[in-house]
Amino acid sequence: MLLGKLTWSAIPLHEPIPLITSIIVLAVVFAVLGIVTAKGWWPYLWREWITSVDHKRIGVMYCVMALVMLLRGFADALMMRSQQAVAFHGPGYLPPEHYDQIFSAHGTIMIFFVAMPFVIGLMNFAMPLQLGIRDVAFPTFNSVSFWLTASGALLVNLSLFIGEFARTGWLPYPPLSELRYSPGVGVDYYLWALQISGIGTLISGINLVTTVLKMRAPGMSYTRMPVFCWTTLAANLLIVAAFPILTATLAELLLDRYLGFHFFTNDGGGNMMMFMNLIWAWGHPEVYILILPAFGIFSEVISTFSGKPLFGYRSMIAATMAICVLSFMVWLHHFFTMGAGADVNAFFGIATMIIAVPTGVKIFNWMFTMYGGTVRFKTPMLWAIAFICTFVVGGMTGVLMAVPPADFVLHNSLFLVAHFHNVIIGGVLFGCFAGYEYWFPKAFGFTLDERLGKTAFWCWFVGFIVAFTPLYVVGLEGMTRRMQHYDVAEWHPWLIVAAVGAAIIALGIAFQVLQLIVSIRTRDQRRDVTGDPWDGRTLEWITPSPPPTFNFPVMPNVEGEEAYWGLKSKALQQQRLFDEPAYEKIEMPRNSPTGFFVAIVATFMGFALIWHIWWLAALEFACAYAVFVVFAWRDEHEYYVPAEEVARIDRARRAARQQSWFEGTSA
Amino acid sequence: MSAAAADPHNLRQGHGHGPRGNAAGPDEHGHFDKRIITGYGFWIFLLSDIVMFSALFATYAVLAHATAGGPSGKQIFDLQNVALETGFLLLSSFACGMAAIASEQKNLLWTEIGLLITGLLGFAFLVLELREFADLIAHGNGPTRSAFLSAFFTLVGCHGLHVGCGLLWLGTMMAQIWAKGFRAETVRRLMCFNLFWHALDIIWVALFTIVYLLGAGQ
Amino acid sequence: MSDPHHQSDRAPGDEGEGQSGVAKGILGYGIGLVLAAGLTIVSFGVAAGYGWIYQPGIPVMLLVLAVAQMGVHLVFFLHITTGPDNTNNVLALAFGTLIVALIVIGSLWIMANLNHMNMSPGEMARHMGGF
Amino acid sequence: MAARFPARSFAPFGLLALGGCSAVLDPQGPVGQGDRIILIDALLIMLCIVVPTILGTLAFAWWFRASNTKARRLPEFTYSGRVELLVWSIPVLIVLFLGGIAWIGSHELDPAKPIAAATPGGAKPIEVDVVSLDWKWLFLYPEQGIATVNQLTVPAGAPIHFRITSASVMNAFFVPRLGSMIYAMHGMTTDLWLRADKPGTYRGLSSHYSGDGFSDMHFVLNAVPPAQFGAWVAAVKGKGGAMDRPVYTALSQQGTMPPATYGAIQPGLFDAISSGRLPQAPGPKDNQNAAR
Ligand code: HEA
Ligand code: HEA
Ligand code: CUA
Ligand SMILES: [Cu+2]
Repeated sequence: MLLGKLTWSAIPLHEPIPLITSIIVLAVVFAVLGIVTAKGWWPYLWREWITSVDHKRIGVMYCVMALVMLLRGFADALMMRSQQAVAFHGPGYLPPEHYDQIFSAHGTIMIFFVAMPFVIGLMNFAMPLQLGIRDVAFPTFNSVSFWLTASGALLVNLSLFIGEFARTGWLPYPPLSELRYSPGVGVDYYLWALQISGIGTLISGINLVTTVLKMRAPGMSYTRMPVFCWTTLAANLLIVAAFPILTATLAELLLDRYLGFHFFTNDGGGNMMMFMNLIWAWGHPEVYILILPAFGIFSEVISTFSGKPLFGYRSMIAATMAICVLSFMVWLHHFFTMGAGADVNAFFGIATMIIAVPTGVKIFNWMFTMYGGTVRFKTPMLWAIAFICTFVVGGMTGVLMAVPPADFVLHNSLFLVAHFHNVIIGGVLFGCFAGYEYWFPKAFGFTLDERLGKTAFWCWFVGFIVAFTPLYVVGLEGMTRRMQHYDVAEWHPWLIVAAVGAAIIALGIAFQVLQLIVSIRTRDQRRDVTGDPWDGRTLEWITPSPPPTFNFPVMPNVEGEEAYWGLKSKALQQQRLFDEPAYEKIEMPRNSPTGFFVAIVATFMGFALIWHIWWLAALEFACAYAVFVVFAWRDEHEYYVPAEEVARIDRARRAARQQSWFEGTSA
Repeated sequence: MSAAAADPHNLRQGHGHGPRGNAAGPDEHGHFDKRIITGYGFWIFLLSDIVMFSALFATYAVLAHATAGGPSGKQIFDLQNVALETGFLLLSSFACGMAAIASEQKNLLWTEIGLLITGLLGFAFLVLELREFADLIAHGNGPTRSAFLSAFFTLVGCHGLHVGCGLLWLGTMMAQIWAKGFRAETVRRLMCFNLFWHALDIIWVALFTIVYLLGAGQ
Repeated sequence: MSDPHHQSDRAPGDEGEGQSGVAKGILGYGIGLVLAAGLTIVSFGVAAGYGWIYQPGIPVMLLVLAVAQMGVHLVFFLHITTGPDNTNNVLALAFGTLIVALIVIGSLWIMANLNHMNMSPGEMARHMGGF
Repeated sequence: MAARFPARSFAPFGLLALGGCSAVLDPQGPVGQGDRIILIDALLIMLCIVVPTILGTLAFAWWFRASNTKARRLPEFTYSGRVELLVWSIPVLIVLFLGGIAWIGSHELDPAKPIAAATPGGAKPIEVDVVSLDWKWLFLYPEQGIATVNQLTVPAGAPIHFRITSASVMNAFFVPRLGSMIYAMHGMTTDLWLRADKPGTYRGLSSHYSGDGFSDMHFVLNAVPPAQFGAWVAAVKGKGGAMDRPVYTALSQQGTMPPATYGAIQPGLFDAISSGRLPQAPGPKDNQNAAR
């Protein structure tokens, strides 16, 4: 067969909801493509973004992808909340085979294509700036990482129009995910999308670890790095150590499904419990991959807006690294109810709780950073304070479920769902939003509207509480997750409240979108000329906003913690800028389309494998090898930014600083 | 030494070699030693690869007894064949080291010879492995026979796949050195290849011990 | 000028004194080869069970030999040593080893326990009678 | 539901009072009571630290706001040995306590650990073999020689020993008001001991997603006075019907169904299912589409 399993019936022509969604999404996509074409933006996009190997551009692209996918994930969330609000004693409006795809897609998209890209994007953007360097260790691979992630996201979203998505939950437990019980292409979409984006993530992890360990500005010793760089290091070490496990596990499931192997099947001696074991050996570290960068962002934000260095810097580092190692010793807490013996359950329960200690240390250190500070309630700071208040509750319920007997009644309940949204939204997402507001001026050269930002924040905060507190209650009332309908009267009112909460969140999102639009339109009044809009303390604020491609005209020489704060204080004290350095030409890596081509090959290969279009798969394997040979054969060309250009850019920055620091118009 | 101290604005310039408290420092032009960075990045990659193998090893260890009525390791492993494979791989590693030494001396001929021998030995290894696989499948003991065989084929096959990819890479390297000589970036890639090849040998040690030797003794 | 940063750190796989003699390099690999070959031969010999070794101790012996041989490879082929210039490489290796150990030991412990606890009665009978 | 247990009155979520009878917090058997008391203890001890943390955060942020002229600024206050000690030791102490509970609780409330009858020398344990099917629950009473689907009748006060397996995908057997859940897995048997102290009707469900029909995979557990149990068994027997291989095979097709009873069972059926000797359930009908 030329098209493998692909036939017209794969297109949901007969099912109104997916069909309408598909049409709307396609319309938007084509509209965007049309506008880009009409305005003739393609060359610009190609030159400045698609082939860019600049860590700042790549970071921004990661974040944009995360925000777009966030909208998709939220659409799913709204559907689930409204379904559960109406599906009391009745089928609701979503039949099970759709509802099951929706929660699976929601979880998958939110974790892999929202939270991951968002934190990776922010790390990519900010970490090299904070370290005082010009780019990451492997700029071209950085672009490859991004495009592979995008390829995975594309495949997941393609399943909306062509075929179906997995109906197994965001982690496809066998035997449900085996061929016998999931004969469709849904699980294959899931598996190939994650394998592809997982490779991207792994490469990114290697890249960022190497960057932090090997490429710091002179004098930037480990104990002078901003905490965000530390958490970046820890999170990427976790990526490097955990994602290979995911790759191996999914590969085993793929072999089961494609070649009839017996890793997790019911027959042939397969052992399904092995899947739970392996997937959580990745899955638990994964949640710390998400939260650690957020912890780093909060450290920066709280210190900046309290006008104080971070309290207990060394404690923070110790806590970060402790979490990094401990996270690999707790994974069994996701299957206390699988029948392990009491010793095993108790061991892993206690190991889990121990993580509360370093996390608590962090929380208290943030509190004491504010103590004695001068707290400015800018939007990022609001997210940070709200984070502490919500995350401690989510953490507490996590620790509660780490007590095995308590988990015996809470496992898989909506209490669990409330726990992880509590830590993921209140922790990861709030962190990403704080980072977004905090670094936006750095990335684009103008600030975001504070008033709308604060309105959005309040909607989010209130909406979040209204949406998820009821889930704790229904969880205690014995409501299990992933219910398409139910007939227990006690649950119904709470689920209506939860739906209202989701609607309030939607309002918050609307304000966020509005904030972006308004800020772009009024950008001329909100230019950040000094490059230091928040009175920052770390090196990213030393460069202009947006930073030049090479970040720093001359490598900063670091003499203590809070590198920039030291310089700034000294300059302010002496009431003059330091002497102009001697500018020299700067060597920078060239743009490369490698990442983009790799992603195209990967997408087609994934699609071919999903639909069993073997000739296409073979072709793409050949293409992949060709891309590799070309890449391996390339000569590494750098280009030079001439010294005059460097001087011009830096002089402009110095003039702006001079103006704002010593000639009145303070920032 | 005192470049930094003499540099009040803390933005380095000129050509002093300042103190570097840590090894990460770039030189005064903001250059980092690419050889070290590339090597380190690749080292991290290898470690992640080893973690992946560890997941496969764990699976194998768990499923080793799940023979579902099919043959056990003892019945199908041919230690002589494995010994031969081990010998090939070890010598290949050695040859690879020789190529590395030759390349440090910028000796094109010996580098190529070393790499060629590396490749031939690796190829011989692969042939033996494939023969073993083909033999098993022909006797109905393919990977679909039992969970044990699934795990066996996957673990050993994954190593074999790495060797195969290594051979493809090796060919590219040889052609490249031949065509372009010893450029900095080619030498860096050669170093990475070296690391890769030696790492495969390490994994093989774990493999022949845990899968074959321990399996045959069961 | 003693060029500090070129020495203060080393890529994995790079040999000690940089561009030292060919002979020294070959010697290093040669020693590695001999040691590795020796360990391999002993391993196979032990496994072949010529009765040299206390039978139930064989698995332990084999594992120790394997660890030793991996060490030989690391030192003589990959040139990972404990020198100060190698700290980062060794730390990464230590982290990797720790993770591998946690995953393998943890999985085996968990799975053995689960298999034991959740075994079906019928299965149990087969298991008892089996190996 | 009357608040019979004093602990309930300090149920941490004041909200819960509104929630009518909240299953997990209003258990009707010793296992659930153990689970609940541990849950509440752990929650309370953590609230002791979490609530002050939240209040403290808000207080610090508010007091040290930039516009407060009365606040004392300490821009150099970045380290204090005493504070460090405090922030490490408080969580450590709590975790020590919780860890103790977790260790003891895991052992005491191990699902596989047999429990005693409600009264000393009281009713002797009854055996129930549970099979999760797509998407229904099959209960086999080996001692009584009867079987039921989606309904479970047990004598109140007697310990019940469940042996649980699955004919196809994973599920979890859970009766919230009796306590601990446990997974049902093909080819494996998990053990669970529960007891219902009072006669009553309790909701049971699968608490592990198992496919499209999952939402309907619930059952009722009737705890009847011990005296009535025998009568119920006799009635079921009288109604006839047998759970044998053909009936079981039909049952293992995907689909949901109303409660049913069977007056006889084929001996060894559960062992045949749980050891994997009987073929696994077939899964979706359109399996052919999945041609390799
Ligand atoms: C990162 C992870 C993440 C996030 C952010 C969310 C966010 C939300 N989730 Fe989700 N959820 C999961 C991860 C996540 N979830 C996972 C892993 C599961 C399990 C899946 C499974 O069962 O397999 C799950 C399951 C899950 C369920 C299923 C419960 C069940 O099993 O019965 C529900 C039910 O309503 C739900 C609701 C919501 C809601 C209302 C939100 C809302 O908070 C949504 C919030 C909205 C957004 C996050 C987008 C808003 C922001 C923007 C669009 C940016 C605006 C633009 C600019 C700034 C320019 N989630
Ligand atoms: C970013 C994501 C994130 C984070 C940070 C966490 C953090 C934690 N999680 Fe969570 N968790 C998830 C995401 C996350 N989790 C997800 C997605 C799932 C479900 C997956 C699925 O099944 O689909 C899950 C499921 C999950 C379970 C499984 C439940 C079950 O399936 O039955 C457990 C059980 O132990 C658990 C525990 C914990 C603990 C102890 C922490 C700790 O790290 C929390 C530590 C923090 C604090 C404790 C608060 C601050 C501390 C103090 C103020 C100090 C004083 C306090 C004490 C000493 C208690 N989590
Ligand atoms: Cu020495 Cu540069
Ligand atoms: Cu976890």
